[in-house]
Amino acid sequence: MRMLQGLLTRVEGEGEVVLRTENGKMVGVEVRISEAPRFFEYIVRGRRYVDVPDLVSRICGLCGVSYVVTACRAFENCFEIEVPEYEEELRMAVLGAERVKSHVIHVAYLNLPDLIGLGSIGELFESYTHLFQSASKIVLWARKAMEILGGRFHNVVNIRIGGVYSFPSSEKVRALSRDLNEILNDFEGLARFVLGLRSISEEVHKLRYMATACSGSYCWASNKLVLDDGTYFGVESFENYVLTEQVSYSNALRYRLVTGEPYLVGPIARYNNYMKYLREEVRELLEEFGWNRELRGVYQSVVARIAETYNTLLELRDFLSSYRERTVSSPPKVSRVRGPCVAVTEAPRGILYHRYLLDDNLRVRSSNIITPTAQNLACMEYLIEGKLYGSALDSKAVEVAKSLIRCFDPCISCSVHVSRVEIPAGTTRT
Amino acid sequence: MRRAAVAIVKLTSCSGCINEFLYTIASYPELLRSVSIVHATEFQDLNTLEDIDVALVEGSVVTQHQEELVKEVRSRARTLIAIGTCATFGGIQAGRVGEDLRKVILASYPNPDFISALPDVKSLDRVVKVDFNLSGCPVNGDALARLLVKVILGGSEVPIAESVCSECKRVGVLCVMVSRGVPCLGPVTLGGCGAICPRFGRGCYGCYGLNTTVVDGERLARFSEVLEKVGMGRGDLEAFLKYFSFSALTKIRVRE
Amino acid sequence: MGARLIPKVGRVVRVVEEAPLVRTYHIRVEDLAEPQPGQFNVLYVKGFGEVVISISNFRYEGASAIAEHTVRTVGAVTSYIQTALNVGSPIGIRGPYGRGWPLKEFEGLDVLVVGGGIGLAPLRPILKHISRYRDRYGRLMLLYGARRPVDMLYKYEYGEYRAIPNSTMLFSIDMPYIGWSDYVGFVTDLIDRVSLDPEATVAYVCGPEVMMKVAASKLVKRGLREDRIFLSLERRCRCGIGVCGTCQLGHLFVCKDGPVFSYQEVKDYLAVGGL
Amino acid sequence: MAAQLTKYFKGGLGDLRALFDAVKNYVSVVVGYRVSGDAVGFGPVESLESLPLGLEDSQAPGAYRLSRGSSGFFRHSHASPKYWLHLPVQEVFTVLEDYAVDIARYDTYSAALFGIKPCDLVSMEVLDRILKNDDSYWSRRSKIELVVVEECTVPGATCFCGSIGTGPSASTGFDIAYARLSNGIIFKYGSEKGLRILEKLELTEVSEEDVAEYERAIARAGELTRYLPPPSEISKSLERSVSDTSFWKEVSSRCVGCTNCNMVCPTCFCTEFVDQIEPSGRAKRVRQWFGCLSHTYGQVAGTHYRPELYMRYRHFVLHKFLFYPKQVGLVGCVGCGRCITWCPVGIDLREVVSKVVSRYGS
Ligand SMILES: Cc1cc2nc3c(=O)[nH]c(=O)nc-3n(C[C@H](O)[C@H](O)[C@H](O)COP(=O)(O)OP(=O)(O)OC[C@H]3O[C@@H](n4cnc5c(N)ncnc54)[C@H](O)[C@@H]3O)c2cc1C
Ligand code: SF4
Ligand code: SF4
Ligand code: SF4
Repeated sequence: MRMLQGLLTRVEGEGEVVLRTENGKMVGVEVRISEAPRFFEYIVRGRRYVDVPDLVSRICGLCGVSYVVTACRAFENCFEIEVPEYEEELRMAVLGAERVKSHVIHVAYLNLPDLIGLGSIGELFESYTHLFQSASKIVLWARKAMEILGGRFHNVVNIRIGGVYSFPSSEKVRALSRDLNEILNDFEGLARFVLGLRSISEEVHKLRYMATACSGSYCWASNKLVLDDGTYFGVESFENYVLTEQVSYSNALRYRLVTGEPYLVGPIARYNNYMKYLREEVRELLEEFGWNRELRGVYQSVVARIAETYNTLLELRDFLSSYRERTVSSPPKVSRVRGPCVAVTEAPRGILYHRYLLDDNLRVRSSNIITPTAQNLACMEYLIEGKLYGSALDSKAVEVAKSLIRCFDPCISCSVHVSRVEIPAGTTRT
Repeated sequence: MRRAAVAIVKLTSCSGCINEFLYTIASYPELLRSVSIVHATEFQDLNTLEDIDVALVEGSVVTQHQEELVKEVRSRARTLIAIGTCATFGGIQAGRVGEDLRKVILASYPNPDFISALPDVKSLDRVVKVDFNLSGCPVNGDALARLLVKVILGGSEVPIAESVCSECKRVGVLCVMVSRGVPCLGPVTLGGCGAICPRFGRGCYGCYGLNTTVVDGERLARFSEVLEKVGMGRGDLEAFLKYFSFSALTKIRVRE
Repeated sequence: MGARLIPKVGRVVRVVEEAPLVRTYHIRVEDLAEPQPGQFNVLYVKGFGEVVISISNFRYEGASAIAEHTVRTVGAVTSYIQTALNVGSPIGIRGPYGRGWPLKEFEGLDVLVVGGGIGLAPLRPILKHISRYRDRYGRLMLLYGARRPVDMLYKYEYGEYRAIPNSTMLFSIDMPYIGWSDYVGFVTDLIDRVSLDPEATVAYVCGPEVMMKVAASKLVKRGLREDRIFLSLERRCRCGIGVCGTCQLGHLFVCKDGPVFSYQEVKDYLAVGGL
Repeated sequence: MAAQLTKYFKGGLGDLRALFDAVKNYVSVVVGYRVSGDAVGFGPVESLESLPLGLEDSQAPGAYRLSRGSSGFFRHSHASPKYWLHLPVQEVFTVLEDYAVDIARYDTYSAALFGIKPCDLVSMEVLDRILKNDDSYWSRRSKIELVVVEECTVPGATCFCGSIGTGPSASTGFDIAYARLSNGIIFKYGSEKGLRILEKLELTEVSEEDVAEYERAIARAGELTRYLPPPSEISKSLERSVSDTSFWKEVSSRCVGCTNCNMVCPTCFCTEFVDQIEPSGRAKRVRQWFGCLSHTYGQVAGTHYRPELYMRYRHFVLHKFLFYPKQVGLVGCVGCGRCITWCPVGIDLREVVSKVVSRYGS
């Protein structure tokens, strides 16, 4: 048996894809997450529940807000805390700004080079300066938004269990709102460029998928989940619907449906569920490029990201333009909790699940955090195997595998909350 | 002018600080004309580790392999900058140091045999010589940009060490601890964030690390009594210090 | 009211390698007032910051001034100066600032100059001054020490100094060196090797603070008046004009009340560690 | 000076409003303790409502609380006139790509201070004398055309102006002062300008009883704030204490060098410079408040002149009571008590000074 390996680049965190061969033909694939484990489940043990959101935020450098929000919602669920409407809106705006940042970074800096045949961000800057600058402007705006609404670009500090710590000044929010109009122009330019690309593959992938469930809106946070076949269930039974598996070659746990099938979470799962709830402007834009339809394969997730980003920017526009500074509610007083504290939120890469068990002093006894990338790992292997099984193996095959993986925008640091780094010293050509 | 070769190296961390580097580039795209990124697996395919002018290293060292990697990077880099609290102090993953490793692994993984981990979590300066330590969880992107530009031009920054309180007062924020009795680690924490948490009406939890230019074990112990009075127990303080100031704690012990 | 913290832009016209990590920069700048010996300028390098550097020589060339600054590389700004500043480079400059060496007041007296290392830089104008107005002063004694022979500044000028009539020049290095035939040891030891007329001598001292303290107390022991011993002190100095506050030594601002102080003024402060 | 104040006026809250409006007409911006949200800062005040008239502060070492209620009496918050006169962060200049120097512009509008406390008034005099050469300070300072002081009849628990002689009443350097008494407000003038403004208001004559009550209230407040021996005694004792290392170590043992005392002190003026450069070559020089309790204070390349915290703490205290008098002829501490209140660990300057005096006094 021979193995051909490729270090995963242009993904967040460190991993490799390994193609196994027999007699020169591909027979299996391993997506190895070599990122060293960080053991967050252990780290939050013994901590006061109020401190948990700031700690788990550190799991992921791309979507920390999703962690903060999910942890808060988990405790709000089990303490039955009502979050005041305006505070919830503010939190969702921070989450939205993070989504814009994450999606645009992925689309422009990481995925676009694949679609137009470039190797890196530097090349992108050289050959598509204008596009690069538009994307950068959007990211910088999202950063500003996160800073004003949440405190900073990463590990935001303004979200707490039960609401927010403070409302930013109207003056600052107004400035943000003003800039957004220009940003929307930049975004449209980027969106049109991407949606118009012929290189987005029409390859069909038959996959199961899961998303949070809402009625009447594009869903980001809910206590219900839905499978592609219409199965609904509450977040408290999430762990009954998935199987956890651990493989020897990877530091990340991975998940399948109880049937053993891999399932997909993330932009495509959401998009196919909720595209009818996208704003009119978004649907019109998609229509123009023939994309206002169900997406058939993971290569098309870039379309979903564009759609979600646009939708989010428009929602942010409404939120910001009607924003008013208010006084914050006082932190909730809680005493006892019955049962586990659970919640799911749609992180940019898909559903993020948190479960905490508290002791009598309201300190964490145990926890389980299931990240979107971990849920997608089985899908990645399934798709690569489906595409390359039996084919002759060369470095091009590795490229094919890697670009498939990249479509998931995998977030490796978070999928392990750790890792083993496999960078051969010296040159790493992959 | 020759372009400066910049390497972005990730160890055990969340990539948040590397994203701050991306922000630096987004803010100053012209930087891409004066640097060439020779290594950055997060956003490019072709990566080498030769003749590095500036290495930005994120994350702490938790494996043998990482230790070798950083040494390799050090030997090839003219300037090595540790970015973020993981690289400068050990980071949140240090929260498990000193605990039974098997227990730690079992908290996250059903099958502990598949997971290998070392008992220690090291900040970079425990492994190699570091030219600049820029702490922060995440590192302050503006500060990173400022330093990076200076280093690329062949210079460095005039160092200033002060606490979060200095920044708090300069922005005119009401002290949350004195005026509301909210526990705040600002007085013993290195400035650099711009007093983000107090600005949002909450206490600092020390994510830029202990200001060891001033605080020793004795003073820390006295300070923990102040925190205790406003409701932060010693155990919680120690936990936060472990998450964000681990390597400093090996030098400074909170007195019993 | 002018904007006092704004530098004028000058240009480096000559760079002299003095010693390892020490260079003298000749800076041409329009419209700079003539300094007193012992005064300093504040040099600014774009984006990296300012440093306080003594004026080690000064002359006018037509309408523009040429100020010489001998800079030792130690920290952030001086390193950048070392790396990036060459002939032709622009540089910000403001000054002259501070209280220089009192020379006029002591005409007629013997002059003892004691320098250690980079400390010769602010003393150099005294040597130039005396050589120019030789008849106004009595004996000239220069005691200069450095770590190694190669660290000595202005070696190319020693001939010139020696040529000053009625002068003595003694040199020392810290550790023995092949080819070194002068004194080995502290520069302050040289004080014991010169004959002094305590009633008629003024001393100008600059070097590391410990060295200055030792020199001053030795001179006092030899009978010099405390108000005739002058030291050029150093503290963290940022603005140069007494507004940033970081250079305070007791109630004195090193930048505007000094850097030159009589020993009498500062001896109590210097005696307390960390004041 | 006091002899000059021959005339008092009396009025009520309505008259205070009229005074505010008169002052507002006089200048382009009125500056004072400004309520914003649940905090009090120092800055432009739009109307009487933005002044903390209905607030009461309670202060103790390391503790500060604000409460609402018209009966309350507000002394001050962490923010002194320093926030307006000596900006916490100020741009000095920008250097463009071609090395052209672009000087930061200072705004130039005429201003009045309204309602500032006597201690803060004196602190301005201290700053004036120390920052003689500071353009940026004077760009604002010289634009202050009118000063209205609120005297303290109900001092706070950390105030000790009576010990220094900087309060509770104002004696010089103001145009108008007022004091709130149980049955109204007493106004006095400190300059011709002030008198002219007061005369235009429809104030009543004061009775002898009013004056007596006013004087009693001030005297009582003066008593309440007299904790310490006279400043000259303090300086002498400090002078003798300087080399007592163990004493200074002991009194600073709880200090964590956070610099809050420096920042809130109305007379602490030290600044640091920060330089920035963009890849384009454009550079900026910024100046910001800097505390002598921070490690960097006294640090130079290769060595440190105040390496230990006790040395820097000692400098803070010596500077206020020993060095300031030599530098500017005034005690540098105005007895506002801010450094006591806002010290997160609650170190009490009065206690430290008392200890020095009891150990080293004559
Ligand atoms: C009156 C006076 C005259 C001087 N003359 C000379 C001279 O002729 N030649 C020479 O090489 N050096 C001289 N120095 C020392 C020189 O100012 C410092 O070496 C220089 O400021 C170090 O700057 P840096 O940026 O390299 O160091 P960093 O440590 O990076 O310093 C940061 C900043 O702190 C201040 N600083 C640091 N060290 C000193 C110091 N020793 N003294 C004052 N400020 C300091 C400066 O503002 C400097 O920009 C003089 C100092 C004083 C006070
Ligand atoms: S809020 Fe915290 S950081 Fe700010 S002054 Fe108070 S103690 Fe210091
Ligand atoms: S205030 Fe403290 S916890 Fe908050 S961002 Fe700053 S250093 Fe981190
Ligand atoms: S030293 Fe303290 S009491 Fe004195 S003026 Fe400053 S802050 Fe006020």
